[in-house]
Amino acid sequence: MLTVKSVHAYYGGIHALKGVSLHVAEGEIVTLVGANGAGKTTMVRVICGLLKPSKGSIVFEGHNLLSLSTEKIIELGIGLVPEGREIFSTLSVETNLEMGAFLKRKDRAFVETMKELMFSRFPVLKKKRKQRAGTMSGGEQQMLAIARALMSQPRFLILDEPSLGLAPLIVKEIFSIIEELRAEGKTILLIEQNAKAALKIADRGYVFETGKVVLEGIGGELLEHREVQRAYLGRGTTKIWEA
Amino acid sequence: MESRRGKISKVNWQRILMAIFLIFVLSFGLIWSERGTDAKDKEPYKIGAIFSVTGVGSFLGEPEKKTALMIVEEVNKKGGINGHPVELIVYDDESDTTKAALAAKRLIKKDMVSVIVGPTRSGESLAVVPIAEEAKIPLISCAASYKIVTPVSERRWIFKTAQSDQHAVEQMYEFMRNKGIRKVGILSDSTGFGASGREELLRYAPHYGIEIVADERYGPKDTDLTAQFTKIRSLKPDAIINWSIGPTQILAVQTWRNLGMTDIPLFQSHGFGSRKNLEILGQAAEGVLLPISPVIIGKLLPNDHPQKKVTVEYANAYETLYKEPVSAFGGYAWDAVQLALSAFKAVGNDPAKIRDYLEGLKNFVGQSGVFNFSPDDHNGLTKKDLIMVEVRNGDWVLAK
Amino acid sequence: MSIMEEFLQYLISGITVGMIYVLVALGYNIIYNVTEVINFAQGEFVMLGGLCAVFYYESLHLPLWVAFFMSIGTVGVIGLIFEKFAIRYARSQSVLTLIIVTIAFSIILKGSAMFIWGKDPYSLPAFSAGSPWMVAGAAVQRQSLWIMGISLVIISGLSIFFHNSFYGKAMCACADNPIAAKMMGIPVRRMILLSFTLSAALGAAGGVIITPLSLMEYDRGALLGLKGFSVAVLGGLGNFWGALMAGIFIGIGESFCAGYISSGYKDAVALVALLIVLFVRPEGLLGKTK
Amino acid sequence: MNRKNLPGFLVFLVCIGLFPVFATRISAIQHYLDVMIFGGIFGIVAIGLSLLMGYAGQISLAHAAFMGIGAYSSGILTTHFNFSPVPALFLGLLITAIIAFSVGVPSLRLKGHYLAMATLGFGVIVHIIFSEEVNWTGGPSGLVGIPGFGLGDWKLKSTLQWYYFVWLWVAVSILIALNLVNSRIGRAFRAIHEDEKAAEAMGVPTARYKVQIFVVSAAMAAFAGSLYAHYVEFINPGSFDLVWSIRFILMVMVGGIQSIWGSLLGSLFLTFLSNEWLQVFAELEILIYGIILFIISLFFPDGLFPVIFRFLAQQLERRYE
Amino acid sequence: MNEASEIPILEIRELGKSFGGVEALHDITFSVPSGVIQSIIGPNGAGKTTLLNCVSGIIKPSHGKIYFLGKPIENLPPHRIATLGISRTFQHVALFKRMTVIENVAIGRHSKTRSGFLACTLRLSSMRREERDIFTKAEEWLEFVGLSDEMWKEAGSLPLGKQKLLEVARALAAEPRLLLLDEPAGGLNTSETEQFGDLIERIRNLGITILLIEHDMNLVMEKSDYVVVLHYGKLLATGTPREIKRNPQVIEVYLGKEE
Repeated sequence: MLTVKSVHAYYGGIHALKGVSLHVAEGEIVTLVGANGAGKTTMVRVICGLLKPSKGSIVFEGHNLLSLSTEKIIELGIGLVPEGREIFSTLSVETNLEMGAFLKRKDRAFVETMKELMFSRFPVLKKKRKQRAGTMSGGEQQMLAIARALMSQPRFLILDEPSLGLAPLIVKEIFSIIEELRAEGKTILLIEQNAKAALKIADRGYVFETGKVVLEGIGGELLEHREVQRAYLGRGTTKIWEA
Repeated sequence: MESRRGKISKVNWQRILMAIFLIFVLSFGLIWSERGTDAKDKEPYKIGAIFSVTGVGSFLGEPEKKTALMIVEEVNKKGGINGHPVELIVYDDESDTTKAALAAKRLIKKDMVSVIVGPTRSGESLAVVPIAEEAKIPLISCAASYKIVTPVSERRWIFKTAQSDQHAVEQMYEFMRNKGIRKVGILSDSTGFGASGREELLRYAPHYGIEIVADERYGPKDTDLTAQFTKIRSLKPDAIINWSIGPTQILAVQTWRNLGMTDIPLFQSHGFGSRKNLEILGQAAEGVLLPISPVIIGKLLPNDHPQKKVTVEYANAYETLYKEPVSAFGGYAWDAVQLALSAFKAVGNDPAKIRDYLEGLKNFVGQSGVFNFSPDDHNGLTKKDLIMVEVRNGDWVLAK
Repeated sequence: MSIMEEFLQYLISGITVGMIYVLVALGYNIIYNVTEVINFAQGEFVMLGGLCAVFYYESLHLPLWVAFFMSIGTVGVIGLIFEKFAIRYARSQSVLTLIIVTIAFSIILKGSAMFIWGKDPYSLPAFSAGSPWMVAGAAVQRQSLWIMGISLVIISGLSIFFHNSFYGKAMCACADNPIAAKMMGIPVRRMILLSFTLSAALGAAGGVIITPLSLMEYDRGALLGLKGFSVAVLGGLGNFWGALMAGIFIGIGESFCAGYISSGYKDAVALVALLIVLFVRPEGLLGKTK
Repeated sequence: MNRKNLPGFLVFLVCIGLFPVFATRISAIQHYLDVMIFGGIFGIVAIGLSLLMGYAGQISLAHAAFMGIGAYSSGILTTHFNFSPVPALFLGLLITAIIAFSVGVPSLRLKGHYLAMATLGFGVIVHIIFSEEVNWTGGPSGLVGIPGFGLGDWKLKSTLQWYYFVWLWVAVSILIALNLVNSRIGRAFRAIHEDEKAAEAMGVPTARYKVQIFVVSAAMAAFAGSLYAHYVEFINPGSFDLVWSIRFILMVMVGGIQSIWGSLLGSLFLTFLSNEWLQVFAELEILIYGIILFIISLFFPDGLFPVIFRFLAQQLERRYE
Repeated sequence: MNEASEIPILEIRELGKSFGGVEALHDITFSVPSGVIQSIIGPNGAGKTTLLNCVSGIIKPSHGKIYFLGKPIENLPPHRIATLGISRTFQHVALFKRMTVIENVAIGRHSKTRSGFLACTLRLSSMRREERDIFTKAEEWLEFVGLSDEMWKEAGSLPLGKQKLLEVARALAAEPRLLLLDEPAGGLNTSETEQFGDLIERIRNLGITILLIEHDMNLVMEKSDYVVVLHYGKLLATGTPREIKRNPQVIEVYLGKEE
């Protein structure tokens, strides 16, 4: 579905991606894990066209994404839950959802159905539909961000750090939602720091370190891999875990 | 340490400044070598002019510039004055005092004119006065304020051709006295013109037994005068006087009419005397009264009026050439330039002689009136040189 | 004329003037709603609106209402060009540059207007002819009613557009979080373009409807722009109904100042109000709750 | 004066000193001395504004108003209270400093557009006061009868004296500005311009410094205003309106927003441009001004002259190598 | 100067900060002994940078106390705190990009110098002396971090690694008692990070206490004397690196909970 080939990108003078290649097949959950600053979010920005890579190619269902603007890329059926949620904080919860369906705005009935669907999936949003989105708690905002991305019925969903800064209970909830989405047949690219949780539900995973993919493989296998632990707690620490 | 810091400056200032200095010196050398090449057979008589061709005062300065150019061209066509061609150098002060001052300096030092005509407006004229005084070059201003020529002891080189606001005020008040008008409300704008008119209106009211019941002001860019007119109406005056310049004098008439106040006669300043105003206002201006410069109503003047001939001639020439009606301001420039020309004819181009000639000049028939200068009066006009008119059917008629 | 009648007359003229300021303020609000840029050339759009209408009506002899819409369209296109060829590039520069670019543009508009129309004031006929209505002794000019009516229609329209229509809400989303808006597939650039076009067109509408009442000439823009900005800030940037309230408040304040205190200081009313708001609660104005 | 700036400053002094020697001998450019006097007066304002805008990064659309406050203080004190010009000038500076301080403290808490609008509003209010307080300011018709500059019996008379007098003060302004810029305080200004938060974290009291430079810059404008009033011997509100504030910004922008020499060159360039070289354009001048400002701000936001000089310097260096 | 002195250099007591209802810091209490390297770790969004901003005065805490050498500082403006002897670097490099490298360091000495407006405009001899001192010291600090060769370059033109070093030099120029480093190794490659580790030790050897936020666990674990772990605005654990590595709660936070 999505193929990324040896992409190089610079972000604020930093060589953030140093020849990254990865692919996502239809119906898969693929996760990108790695420490802060490893280049995961840069990867997302490059896929969405917010950052143009200096080298490499990105193809989504036969469309070359490098030549498309963000709007056009989204139109291909990609939904995005950005890092840090990035909700429209001064607008109401309902308006936030509507904005998610901006590309389908001509079909009012569709927007209304989707809205109701989201309200039934996330009851908390229904309760606060008229509230300014910025006044909600972090977990609720994350729900809103996911719901907003789902409004346009994307076939391919990118979740960037959905558990960031959330309480463990809510993280659990978020992950169960992701599993539900997979059951519905959506293709998902999940970017996570919470490696254990992410690799557990993922079909495959890529481990990023300083702008490179250092490891790739089946989710469960990677979880056991020492390299993953190293990527998170540093080289020296592995010894301690062994001890 | 210091020298190393020098390395980082991207621009080598020292070198550049040296280069500039060199260019400087060289260019002066060039100009120097060009000197002395401008010897001519018959030295032209030079008139400098400063008009507000652009900026807020442009509707005054433009007809002035056109008039001055027209006159000088005519004179030169006829062979100049005493065989000397006349050269007119016009600078635009853009209605800005600094520019007016610099234009005057340039006229005096670079162009070496014998006499300066203008500036158009009072503010610029006042800025140029000390310069002309210091350089001892006669200045014939086209602006209204009496401050330009008073006190004459400190304004020996300064003359002006526009009727003073005082004349317009006195003529207006005399007309009112004859009509039995006792109480007036006045409106003025916050420009130099409005402020000066207001001063004179307040000053002369007691002389004519007139009581000022309202004294309202507004800005030159105001979009609505309803409040001021309402206030005046509440004070029940016998007449309203509006003293302003630019769009607000049109706005005043519109407001007066729209508020249904036409039972109280509206007097405007002599600045309203432009046909463009009548065109914009159409029917709304019916009944407005104002003192007007003879130049505009040349055709209405009785045949025995001394100014009949010059005003009609000027109006014909100007209107044929520029396809637009004459204005009082063009008349001021006509007077100023003709005064300068008559001085050239009589005494040549020595500034001091021109000054003395002008100061002694009597019965000079101009567009704005008949000038009688004296060592105490550098304007030479009286209130008789303005004529009260009324707007009837979109045209001026003599007011009775 | 009784004190009450006088009071009423000030009130009416204040509201009329206030409405004009509101129309200018709306222009600031629209652009602010989408980009958070403040356009110093806003007042010049008003001036251009009036003068373009004069051109279409007087020189091309089009009917007044056609001239009205043509003028709005013309100025809207100017706003569009301004955004597309200047603001778009300046936005990446410092705020200082952005301010100076808009000031420069206002000078260009003013200079061009002077070049094209000269310095004379121009007038348009009132939208409906007739003598003023007398309401309890105070005169209400017919054009004043037009001004109030059109302003109210525009404010309601804008309010509905920004709060109820999909496209309008998307425009607000662009100001709130442009990156997220992009990620939702909202064409942010086009929205910004639209906001400039709309605000220029609105300014022009204001210009056309006030010309019959107060004439229009090339250098009218700056002061109107400044007062419109004061109104926009007083009403809360981006808030349409706030602008309406503030506009009426300032208009009446000016009218009363002219009537009861000093007509010369009338222009200071809006500016003093602006400074007080900026000085006393800048956080309240600038701090966006995110 | 540190050693880096010394040669430039000396060349400047020589140029300024020698200019009249040429100018007075050539009738075609004799009046350039007068243009230079105005250019110098505006240059002082521009240098002050460059300190504020280019170095400390704060915009002001009120500098013409500050110049006006200086001019009117001098004018009113000398005409209404019979002050001699020198004490009037210093009292004017004090008045301006107090006003600038009280406006600066609340204004400089604002940023960007809001600061611009606040200073703009203040400038317009000052202009209204100049026009309205007729008894003191002479109102829109202007204030006449301001004496020339002098102390006791000694008076500045000829253009030449004025020229040297004004340019002496321009030199002093440059000296002060260059010294300030090349000091810990000047570096702190630039730090504020680039990153206020980081500057604060380095121990720079940003709020205080911004107000201080605002006051200094306003006082320089007021000083220039005072010189202007005594030189022209007449002032009216039209010389201190918004158009002039924009002109001063343009001078700084043309010359290079972060350059003391540049602002002076910019003010000279524009004064000559509008009084000498652009006379042919008359009607179009304002339009040309607008276009110049537009192009500079869009394409050379750091100023026009620095770009040109950098280019020239590169060419020179290439030639030498 | 290596041993910790009696009073802690920095003491934080029940510090809390909330942004519009969201609690970023919740009753944090810990102290930093003099002369140590202490690290703050925790996942993204744990409130580390907020804590650092509170200490340096850039944001005001909602409640709680911060003592620097026994003096409360939570209500002081940042420039006063800097003058007292706390310097910092920023997560996203906050250099004065258009100024030269040495000028950046010179600004770091702002709080150590006194020349006022008058002295500066008149270039009094005291000011000139101070100016010489500023630049001598600035050069020394540049040499200390190894940037002597870049002195005359524009700060913005340096590669990120050198920018990070420059930020440290600028902070050191103020001769602080306490140095706050916010993710100094972020975006650096492995060898650069190792160099940075050496630098941090050299700074500590000068007697300067260091409070470090860092994601690179090697760096944290190798260099720190003490580690503080934050999680969702709460203090999760404090201790020596050894203790922290064995702490099951910390492991859970970093690798996720085992179900």
